[in-house]
Amino acid sequence: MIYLDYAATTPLDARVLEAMMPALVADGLQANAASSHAPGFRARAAVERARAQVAELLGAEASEIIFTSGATESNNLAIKGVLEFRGLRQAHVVTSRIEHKCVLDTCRYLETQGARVTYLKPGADGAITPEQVLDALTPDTALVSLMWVNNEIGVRNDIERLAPLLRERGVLLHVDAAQASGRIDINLKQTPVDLLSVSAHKAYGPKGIGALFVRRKPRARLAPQMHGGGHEQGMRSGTLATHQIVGMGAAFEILRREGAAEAERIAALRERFWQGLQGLDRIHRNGAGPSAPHVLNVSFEGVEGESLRASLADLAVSSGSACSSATAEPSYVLRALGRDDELANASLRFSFGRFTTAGEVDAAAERVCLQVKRLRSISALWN
Amino acid sequence: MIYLDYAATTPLDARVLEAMMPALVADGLQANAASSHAPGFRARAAVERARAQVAELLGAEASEIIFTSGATESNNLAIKGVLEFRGLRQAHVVTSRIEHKCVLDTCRYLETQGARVTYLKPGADGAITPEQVLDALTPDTALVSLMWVNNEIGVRNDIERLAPLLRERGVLLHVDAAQASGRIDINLKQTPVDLLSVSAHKAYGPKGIGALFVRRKPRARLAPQMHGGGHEQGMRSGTLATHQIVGMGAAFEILRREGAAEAERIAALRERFWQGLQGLDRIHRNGAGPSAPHVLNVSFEGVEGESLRASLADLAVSSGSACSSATAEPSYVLRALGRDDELANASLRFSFGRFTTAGEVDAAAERVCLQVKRLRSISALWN
Amino acid sequence: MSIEHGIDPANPFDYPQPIWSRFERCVGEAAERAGRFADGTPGVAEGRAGTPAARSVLELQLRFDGERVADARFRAYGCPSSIAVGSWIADWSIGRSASELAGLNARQLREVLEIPEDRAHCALMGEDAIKALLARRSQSSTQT
Amino acid sequence: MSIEHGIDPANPFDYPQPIWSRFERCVGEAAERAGRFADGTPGVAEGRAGTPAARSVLELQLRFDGERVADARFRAYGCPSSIAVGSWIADWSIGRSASELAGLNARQLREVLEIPEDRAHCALMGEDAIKALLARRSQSSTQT
Ligand SMILES: Cc1ncc(COP(=O)(O)O)c(C=O)c1O
Ligand SMILES: Cc1ncc(COP(=O)(O)O)c(C=O)c1O
Ligand code: FES
Ligand code: FES
Repeated sequence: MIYLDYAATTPLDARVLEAMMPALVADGLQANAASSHAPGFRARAAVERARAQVAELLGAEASEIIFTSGATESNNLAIKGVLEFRGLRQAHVVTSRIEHKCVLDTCRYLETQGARVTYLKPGADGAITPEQVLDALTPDTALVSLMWVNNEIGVRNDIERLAPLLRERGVLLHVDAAQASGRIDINLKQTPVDLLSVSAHKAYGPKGIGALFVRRKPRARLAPQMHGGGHEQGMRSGTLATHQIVGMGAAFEILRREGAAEAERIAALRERFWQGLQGLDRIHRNGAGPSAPHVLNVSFEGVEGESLRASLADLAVSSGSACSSATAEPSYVLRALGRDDELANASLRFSFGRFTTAGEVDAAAERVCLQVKRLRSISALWN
Repeated sequence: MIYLDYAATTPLDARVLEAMMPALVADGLQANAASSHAPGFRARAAVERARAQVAELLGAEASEIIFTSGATESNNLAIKGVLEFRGLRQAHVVTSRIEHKCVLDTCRYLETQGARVTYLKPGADGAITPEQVLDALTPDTALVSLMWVNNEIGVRNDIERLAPLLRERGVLLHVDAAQASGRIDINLKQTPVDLLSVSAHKAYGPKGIGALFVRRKPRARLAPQMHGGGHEQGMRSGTLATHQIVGMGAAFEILRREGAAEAERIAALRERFWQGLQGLDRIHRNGAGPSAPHVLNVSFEGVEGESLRASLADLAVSSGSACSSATAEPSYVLRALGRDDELANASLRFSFGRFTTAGEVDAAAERVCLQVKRLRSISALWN
Repeated sequence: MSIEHGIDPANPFDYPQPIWSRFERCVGEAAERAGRFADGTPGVAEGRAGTPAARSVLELQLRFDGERVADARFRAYGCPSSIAVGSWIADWSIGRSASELAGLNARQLREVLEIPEDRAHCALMGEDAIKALLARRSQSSTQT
Repeated sequence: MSIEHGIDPANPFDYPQPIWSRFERCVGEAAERAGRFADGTPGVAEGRAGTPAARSVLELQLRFDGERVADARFRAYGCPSSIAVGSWIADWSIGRSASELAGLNARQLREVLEIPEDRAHCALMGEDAIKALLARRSQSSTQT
């Protein structure tokens, strides 16, 4: 089994697990981080250290990091939180058609509550331009929510250019950076994003933990979505999951040190894989825009999607996003890029990561070529 | 350091950690459980196995278990979800003054949105009677939310008697069982609760994972609060945290096998501790009602709360709930029981668990006696 | 990768075993009877069928030697079940007469390959392809 | 239980060190000068002060030998800072004259014990207790 699904989730780095262990064993950091006694204080200190580590990778302050259960929650909190704080009725949101389901579904929910949402269509290259966003603004626009890196095609939006333009116009910007953190350079000191979502399990940390960056200056204001004891500056209640948070901190710390070199290595592997597919004709690389290093999305003419996936059962790859592939519908992202249902369905997302080797890449490319050729040779629609 | 704060959180059982490890190491269950490939299917199978384990302890069906990030989220989802589904305006909720902060804050939030909430006052014994609840019902009552076991005083409400009375009247019942699961017998086949919240970290499982039981027959209907890819039957989106879920399953499985015997042992330790405090006069046991085995809450006359806690820095005990103790305010639970601020502040919650030994209990009781006596001997208000 | 967790690594998508083993053979080394006969091969009859939206297509060629099928070819564009149907019919047809072929129906295909309800149209494609083939063959024999 | 994680196990609540070490001594084995003199002990002057809501109370007894303090006792009901204030004043007063005692103020107490802003009223209680003691003493000396 060759794992080429790093965009769906990354394995936990063994060093991260090692960092988590003190919070998982007896006499360690197992107390409740909100408890007022020595073991509680120790757990709290470990949480705060991790908060600083997460902040550091993003160029943020520790006090700007709110821990959540993942990017899904961060996105929900950011978008609903801002709109609730501002008042829902008539408020306008700008986003894109190729956001992650958790952004789209949140926006659709808000529409049922009276908000107006503009879903921008990406160009053929898969990117949304800052100009498109500016054109969509209205006096009622409360929020722009745009992903930094798309999870299906890896294309990156030019957030660096967009953010100051929105700041000038006084419009809040939320960025879903679940696929971006650690893979591209993010410096929130320079890029005036107001809210930014990240997730540990896309970055060799544990699943079930994420964070929302909430800028302090100028302060991004939002209403909490999880009510309770007032943890996380009142923005997100619930007992802090120390081991998860410590793991996220360790994962982000590793990326701070190694992310840039790793990104280069992974981009090279991806291109090597793409070269390896060149023995096939009539294949299409989806999303030609500038991209994060780890994703390659390819459409294969002349083969049917389900059989393609079944014939590659020894490769862990994804068709569309993991969330929607259970429903067997062709990817809405590829369709937004103009692929027809047929070709969208005959597409695979290969994504590469820390533990991918050149040998795996070569073997996988060879295997894909072979299986596509075989399926074409028995296809009634290929000549 | 003697740890007597099992109601704040329990250490992870080493057997639970062992069960989690396959989901934390390479070539294990690290794939995304929503991914359509072999490693994804394996992760999914592990999740489903854990779901069955959680269901089993509660006498529920696996399909009735929705995984969340903890009881805070479960409570938020249950209460807001039901009210959103039913329509917020004019809806009436019955709860109590001594619910956990996450229930109270959720209810207060709903009040700002137009709902009406009745907060029942417990009797001096700390319990809410079924009769009190029935008396509070109005034709608009959409939901009763009541905890099974109180986290500060351990008193249990008679949910077994209340549930059928509400069922007869067609009123939905949500029960916060964060402190109850595994400590008292819960059988949802017999007790017609509609929604029930549990948390792993109160039951020797990992922090940051919990579940909401949502009854299928008759179906409890609620609106999701976390929008996204449609995980968890559309009730709770977000990538499933396999290791967390597997850990929760293992923890609940252990409790199913060992919970009853353990509860007996712990109740005996608690009484032993209480006996050990009898060398002190003018102390008061808070919450005389039937209780779960693990909590003992004691008020000490003649000593000031902060100094009491400081003088016992070598015991990990709690004053009030962990969530509120940072804010140094006297416990709202004890005040609802009729304790004045002074005495409420001079109270400690001792909570016992799986790894508590008789030796620890004796040493702790001796220590408490000594320190209370010393503080009294230097107290300007003690004669 | 253990069966312990309920996943058969040899059939991770959990297709019915008869479908999966046919499919595996077709996309493995031994894609027997897949493809087309060389143009102009004598005695070849052809039939084609598809699903309504033409999202899947099954193509069948049978080479008759007198009244009986001597060899067969199939091509399929569709899910693994549709490929299994084509492969199974090609094998099954060998040595059979036109009237025997005419007896094949979708129910039978579903039984033999354990095709589930939601894939019923794959089996129907098999029946339709045989029917189309026989219709064209009888048409051409009447013509000559 | 390592300092690595920023928590000093010897002072987990992170009180200012002078407060904590006084408090620890008071609730440890050696509660020096805590308590009261036996009733009727000659030369004893007493002062008491509390916070407005009477949530904390500091009680001071000084036994004068002529013009100077020979021994002292304190009792406190309040937070560790208030106990530290009582203990510190009791120790400090030994050998001092009434006019020296009168010079003690809250600012000085806060400095010596590193009492933070939000605990300022503990220091004030110390100053008030001394003042009350001196007032009662001068009252009783004028009376005799
Ligand atoms: C772009 C993007 N946003 C959000 C998410 C959701 O993150 P999480 O799995 O942490 O909830 C994902 C991954 O699933 C993603 O790729
Ligand atoms: C009664 C009760 N309800 C809810 C909670 C919240 O649970 P969690 O920490 O899993 O969010 C707790 C504990 O913190 C609790 O004791
Ligand atoms: S070709 Fe449609 S399900 Fe088989
Ligand atoms: S007695 Fe109030 S803070 Fe010290």
